[in-house]
Amino acid sequence: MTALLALGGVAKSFGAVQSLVDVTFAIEDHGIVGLIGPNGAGKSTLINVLTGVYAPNSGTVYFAGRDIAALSTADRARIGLVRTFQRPHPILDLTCIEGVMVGGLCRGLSQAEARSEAHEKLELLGLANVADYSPRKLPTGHLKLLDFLRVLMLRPRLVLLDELMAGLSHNELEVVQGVIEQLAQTGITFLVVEHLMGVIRRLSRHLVVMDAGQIVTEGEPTTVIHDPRVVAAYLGDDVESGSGDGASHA
Amino acid sequence: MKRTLVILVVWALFASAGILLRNNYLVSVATSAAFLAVWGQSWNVLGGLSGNISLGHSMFVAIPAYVTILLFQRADVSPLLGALLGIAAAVALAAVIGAATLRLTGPYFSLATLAAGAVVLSLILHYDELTSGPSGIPISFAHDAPEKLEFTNVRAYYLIAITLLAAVTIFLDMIKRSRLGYYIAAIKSSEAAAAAAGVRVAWVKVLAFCLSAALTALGGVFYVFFIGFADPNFLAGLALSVKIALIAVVGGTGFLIGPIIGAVFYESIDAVANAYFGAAGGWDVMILGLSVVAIVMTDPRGLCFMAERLWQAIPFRPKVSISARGV
Amino acid sequence: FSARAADQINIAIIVPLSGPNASVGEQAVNAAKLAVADVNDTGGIKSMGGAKLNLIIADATNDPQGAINTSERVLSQNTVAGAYGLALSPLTTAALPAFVKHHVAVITSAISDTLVTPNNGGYLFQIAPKGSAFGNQQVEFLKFLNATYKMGISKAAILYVNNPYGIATKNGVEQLAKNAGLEIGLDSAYPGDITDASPLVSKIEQSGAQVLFPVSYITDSSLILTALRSANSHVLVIGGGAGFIWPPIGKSLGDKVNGLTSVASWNLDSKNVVADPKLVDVTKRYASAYGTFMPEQAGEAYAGISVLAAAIEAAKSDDPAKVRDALAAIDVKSGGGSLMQPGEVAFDANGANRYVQPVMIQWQSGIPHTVFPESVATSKVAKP
Amino acid sequence: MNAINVLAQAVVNGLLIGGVYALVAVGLNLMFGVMKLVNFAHGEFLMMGMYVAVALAGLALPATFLGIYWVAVPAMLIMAVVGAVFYLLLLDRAAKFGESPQILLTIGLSIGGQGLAQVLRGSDFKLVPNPINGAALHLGSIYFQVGPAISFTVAIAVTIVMAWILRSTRFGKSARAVAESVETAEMLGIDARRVYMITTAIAIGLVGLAGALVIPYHFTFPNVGQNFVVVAFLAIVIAGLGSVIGAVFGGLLLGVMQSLTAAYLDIDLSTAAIYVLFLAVLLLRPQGLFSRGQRTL
Amino acid sequence: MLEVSGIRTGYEGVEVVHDVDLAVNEGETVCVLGANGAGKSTMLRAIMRQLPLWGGSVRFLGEVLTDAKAFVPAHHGMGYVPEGRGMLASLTVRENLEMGAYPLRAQASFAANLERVLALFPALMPRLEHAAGDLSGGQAQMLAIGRALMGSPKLLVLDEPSLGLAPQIVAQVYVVLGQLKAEGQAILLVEQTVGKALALSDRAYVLDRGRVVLCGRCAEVKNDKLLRDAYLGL
Ligand SMILES: Nc1ncnc2c1ncn2[C@@H]1O[C@H](COP(=O)(O)OP(=O)(O)OP(=O)(O)O)[C@@H](O)[C@H]1O
Ligand SMILES: Nc1ncnc2c1ncn2[C@@H]1O[C@H](COP(=O)(O)OP(=O)(O)OP(=O)(O)O)[C@@H](O)[C@H]1O
Ligand SMILES: [Mg+2]
Ligand SMILES: [Mg+2]
Repeated sequence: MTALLALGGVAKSFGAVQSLVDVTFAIEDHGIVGLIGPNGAGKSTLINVLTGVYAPNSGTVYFAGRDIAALSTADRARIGLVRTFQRPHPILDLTCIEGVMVGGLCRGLSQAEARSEAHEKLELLGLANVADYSPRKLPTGHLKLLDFLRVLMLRPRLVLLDELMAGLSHNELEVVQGVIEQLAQTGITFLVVEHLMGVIRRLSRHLVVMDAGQIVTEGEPTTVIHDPRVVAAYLGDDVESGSGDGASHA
Repeated sequence: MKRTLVILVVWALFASAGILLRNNYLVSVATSAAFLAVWGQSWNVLGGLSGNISLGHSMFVAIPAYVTILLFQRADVSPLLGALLGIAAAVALAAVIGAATLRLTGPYFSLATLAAGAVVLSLILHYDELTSGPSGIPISFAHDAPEKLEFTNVRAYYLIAITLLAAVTIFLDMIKRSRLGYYIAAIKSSEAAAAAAGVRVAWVKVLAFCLSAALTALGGVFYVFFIGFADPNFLAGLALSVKIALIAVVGGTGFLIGPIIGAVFYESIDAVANAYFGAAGGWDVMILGLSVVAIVMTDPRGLCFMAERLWQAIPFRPKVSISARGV
Repeated sequence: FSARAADQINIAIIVPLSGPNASVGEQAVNAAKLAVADVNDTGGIKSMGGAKLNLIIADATNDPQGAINTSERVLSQNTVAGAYGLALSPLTTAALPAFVKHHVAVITSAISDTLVTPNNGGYLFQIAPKGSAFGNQQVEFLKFLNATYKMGISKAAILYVNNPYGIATKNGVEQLAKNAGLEIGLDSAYPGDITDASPLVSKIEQSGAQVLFPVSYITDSSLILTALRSANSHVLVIGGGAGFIWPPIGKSLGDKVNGLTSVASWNLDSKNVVADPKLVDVTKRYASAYGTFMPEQAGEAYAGISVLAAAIEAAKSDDPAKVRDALAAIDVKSGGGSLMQPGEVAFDANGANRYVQPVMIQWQSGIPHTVFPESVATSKVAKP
Repeated sequence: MNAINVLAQAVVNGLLIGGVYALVAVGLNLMFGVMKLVNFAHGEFLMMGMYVAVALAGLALPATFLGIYWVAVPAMLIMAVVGAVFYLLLLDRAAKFGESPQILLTIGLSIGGQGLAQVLRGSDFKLVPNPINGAALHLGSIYFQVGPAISFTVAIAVTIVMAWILRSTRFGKSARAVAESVETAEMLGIDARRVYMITTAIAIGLVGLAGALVIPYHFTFPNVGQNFVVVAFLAIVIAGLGSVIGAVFGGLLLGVMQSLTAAYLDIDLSTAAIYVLFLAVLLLRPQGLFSRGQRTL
Repeated sequence: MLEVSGIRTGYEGVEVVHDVDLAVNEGETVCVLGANGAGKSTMLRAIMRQLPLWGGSVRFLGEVLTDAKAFVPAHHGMGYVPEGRGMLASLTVRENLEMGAYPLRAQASFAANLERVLALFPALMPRLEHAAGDLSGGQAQMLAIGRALMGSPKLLVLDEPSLGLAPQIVAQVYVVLGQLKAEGQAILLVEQTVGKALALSDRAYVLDRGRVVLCGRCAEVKNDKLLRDAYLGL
């Protein structure tokens, strides 16, 4: 079968800064792929390129066997390639539930349908109680979850999570990870960018490591994590716990 | 739905009031206020919903007005048909400007629209063979001809104006609750988030701009027959653009009735100041301007918020919201 | 409002009193007050038992909507025998229907030809010369200069501010200059809000024109004159009225203004004025009351109000319709109305002033002097 | 005049009047840069500065060559004080509430200010007779109008000084920090309101200076502000809101554009032309020529 | 040195922090733990005078800051790393660091501090002249901490410093915090990732829905039954 997502020699630079040097890798359908790398490795940039926020200087991006270079961010989202943001992007003029509904409306749902589905989604993450609040009243952690739910409303095929779980407390981590695994069962593929090694270890079936705008190595998580290059470049002496120690017991 | 009903009732009240009112002067002031309010509402599709403050909306008043009159006087196309063409022209222009100013927000957008408006004006002034330039085009008629939008009784225009106003208000309320309303709100907060959720940002923005232009144009066509004279420096001038934005904001963006309150406030201050201080020279203008300043100082968010605060101050008030909050 | 003492007759002056044209309006109001006072001091309207005039002053603002609303207010809240004003043709055009509807006649100082046409409803009377007549006078004057001073000027430049006043005046010049066999080297409008005239001057220089007919308001006329001086231009300037004859230009240029010539719709020392000590006295009193010589807008207003008074006198009534008919029939040969050159005022079927012709003035010792045509001139032209 | 001269003269004229626009724009852009406030009343502050200068010039020396310029510094200082008061009385409160209240406030002031000026000083046009008006330096066949030339020179000087202040002084740096984020700046120990007040004072002071430099060759009247300020607005957007250097560049660019259109296309279109140029720049570089885009994600 | 007693605050009339008492002594490291939305950041912002106090008082080194403006604490020597980093986006990284030393009391040791920060976060070195807004999430976090240190603060207040940092960097940060502590630097630390925080700190407070539900020496806190399963998941 063709890979769900396939990148060929993707490069992106901002003036002097080479954020992505040459990224080539593929994501097969189904499952959860982890993406780790030092700060400034290019993870977010990669997500921005995949979702059409930045046009790559060179390289190709295929999604579901189709070259999506020409598609706008919105159209990529509509064909099932969605993302969340490292910094949350709440929709301040709408209530939490309305903000989530937007995704559904774009999928063509009626307002009633969108509302009820959005409500289910909120319950999924235990946010139902804030459904009718303004997002202004939510802590940053929860705002990211709203972004997450909003794009879930599109029935995506591939979800790119940019540090979704950073700043969540232990219990919330448990819930969110549960949901992600559950969704993965239903056939949604995830690319999980996190610095919380606990999360990475628990979720990822396949692990990709970036550094300085390049893929350093990828493969089966436990082996990758003990790869000396990764230890040197990323984990430091911290292999076992990782900074996500709050969540690292799994 | 309930709100639509309220609007219709209020409309009926004002309609009958206008018909019964003997004083022509008050009626014509009320009419200009109503037209102003129509434009304020139309402006709000942009300024209120998407937070983009346009300072060039008078071009959407002038263009349909000119198209209609010129087609009528030069090619005697019926104003009714001409109006449609005029509105179409305004929308077309809006589409172009909208598409061009897509990437602009905040003051960049405001000043871009200001500039666009200025270009339209100087073109109208310059190509005087076509537009008869700064001299403008008088529309003189002696007797009624509804099919030509010509009425000798101001009340006709008054009724047209408040009907438009009611229609536009209801329409705006619907947009707010529509799919489009959600999209615009999303874009207002974060284009990135909207796009990520599948909202076709560019398309929605242009659409909003065109809607706003179309509604403004609708008012413009009738208005020019009301004042009976197409004066470019007035119809396409910066002053009118600013006035439109001003009354919408003075009323309080975020309120469905904001522009209406704003228009009534502005026109009445203007009328009173002109009546009692006009002879003194300058006083009327000063009072008008400073009263706007006074409002910002008492509540920067505008009259409706002020009213709401007063309302909340009343100890045993009935549990109804006096104003459709949240456009 | 409208309750009025029987011995009092309302007349209204509706002119811009705020915004960019306020000073035009103020000059008119100043003179109108003077005129009303003079009528009332000399026994009021005798045919009505010496009823006194009551002047209602209103701000026409700067936009048509404002002019309409103000007129509506004044006319529907008072019984007005007649009105004067609106000064600018857009305001006049816009407000006219209101006057027609209320059957109140209005005398205006706005000059455009389009105002005095059969379809003005018969309630508009233009006391000032038609815009097109200005050109005629300027060109005649140029011929006269050519003749008397052998200037041999054959090439002209026309610059006009792009507003109704500018266009109305410029059209005349264009036509007659061509007819008079003048070559037009430059003929261009310019925006009224220019902040620098040197580009215009370069254009004039390039065109090789020997005479310039500028139609300008106050700031732009000043900018043009100073820019010409900066460029050491020797082009002869024959101003198109307005800016070139208003007091501020004289004040600001000091003695550099002397020699400047311009057309004017009225001037304070034309023959008809000088001939009548009462009128000379009027100009003196204006000067002492308001600190400047009596300018064109003021002269017209004084004459206009006086003519209106005369019409009421003739109508023996303050019923506006009757006053209107009296105005249509009137022929003023003396009194305040004769302040307007050539000393006689009567209106034709379209409400245009039958007798009036613009005059040519030249600034001499800081004041405009009437130098042309001979019929009204009181001073000799100094070679510009 | 031969073609070269025509061009040269047109450029000179453009640059000189551009200098005036620039001088007006600098303050405007300073306020926007630091306070994110588009001051629609800026033109009326120019008008006020002109009236102040005219009043001062009435006191002494207008008749001597350059004598009239003694009013520049006092006018600037007086207007700076006016600016500070303007902030404390009005802006301090309105600034908190984002774009529309500020637009409301400044537009209200703009309208009211024109009325006020007419009430206080009358509607007539004031220009103190002085030798600068109409004086010019002739180099070959090119001439420089003295008045505009002086404002031009001052504009350049002022810009250099302002740029230096913003880049290198303690105040300048704190101003830039506040411009970026009030909360962060205060967290770092900067008193944002003080920065705002000083900024407003400087901006209004500068426009006062502009006024003083204009009165020798331009009439003063209640609506005079509009003639200059609209172009100044375009200038700062072309430049990129907030960039002081840019403001001057924008002013000059528009001045030259205006005079070139007049010289080669059509005088009547010279206004339209600068708007078109403005739109063109905006579409190609929405953030303006002198400022760069920011990472948003 | 920092005494916070009975402070109450919130947003738009909604009280989020209900009379919280908290103290940091000279040279002490104190951490505040709690679930997402517990009010930790809100409490810090109130202490840093960014939010109005609805009640209670804040004293620092004897100075009463209860009614102080937001720019005052910095001058008394409180260095703050806010949630969300508070980058001065269009200023360069270097200028951000310079602004960190804005209080006059910090100017003297400017050079030394700069050296120390760059040694601490070498990743910033190559980006010194770039706009801070372009930094990656983690780079920005480093800059925020570095900037706070530039003010040579008497009390260092950090809101989730490890948020978004690569494990290696997190480790580094805690090493540094350790060093600072050793040098006698007083630290007030808010963290989600409990383990390291408790390891570093002398005392800990646990916040739940805006109330202090537990405080004490870290050892005790670690072993508190309720806490282990409720928040820490140790
Ligand atoms: N818009 C931009 N302009 C300039 N430089 C940029 C821009 N976006 C990213 N960069 C640079 O590209 C590099 C990669 O940034 P990116 O945000 O992708 O890193 P990251 O892997 O997401 O790091 P982190 O884990 O800290 O979020 C960084 O050095 C960053 O400074
Ligand atoms: N700007 C705001 N406006 C209104 N309410 C807010 C705002 N910020 C936070 N809140 C409310 O205050 C509560 C506490 O938020 P705060 O950010 O202090 O929690 P926290 O403990 O820092 O959570 P986190 O671990 O995500 O940082 C939130 O649950 C939210 O309801
Ligand atoms: Mg990232
Ligand atoms: Mg927090």
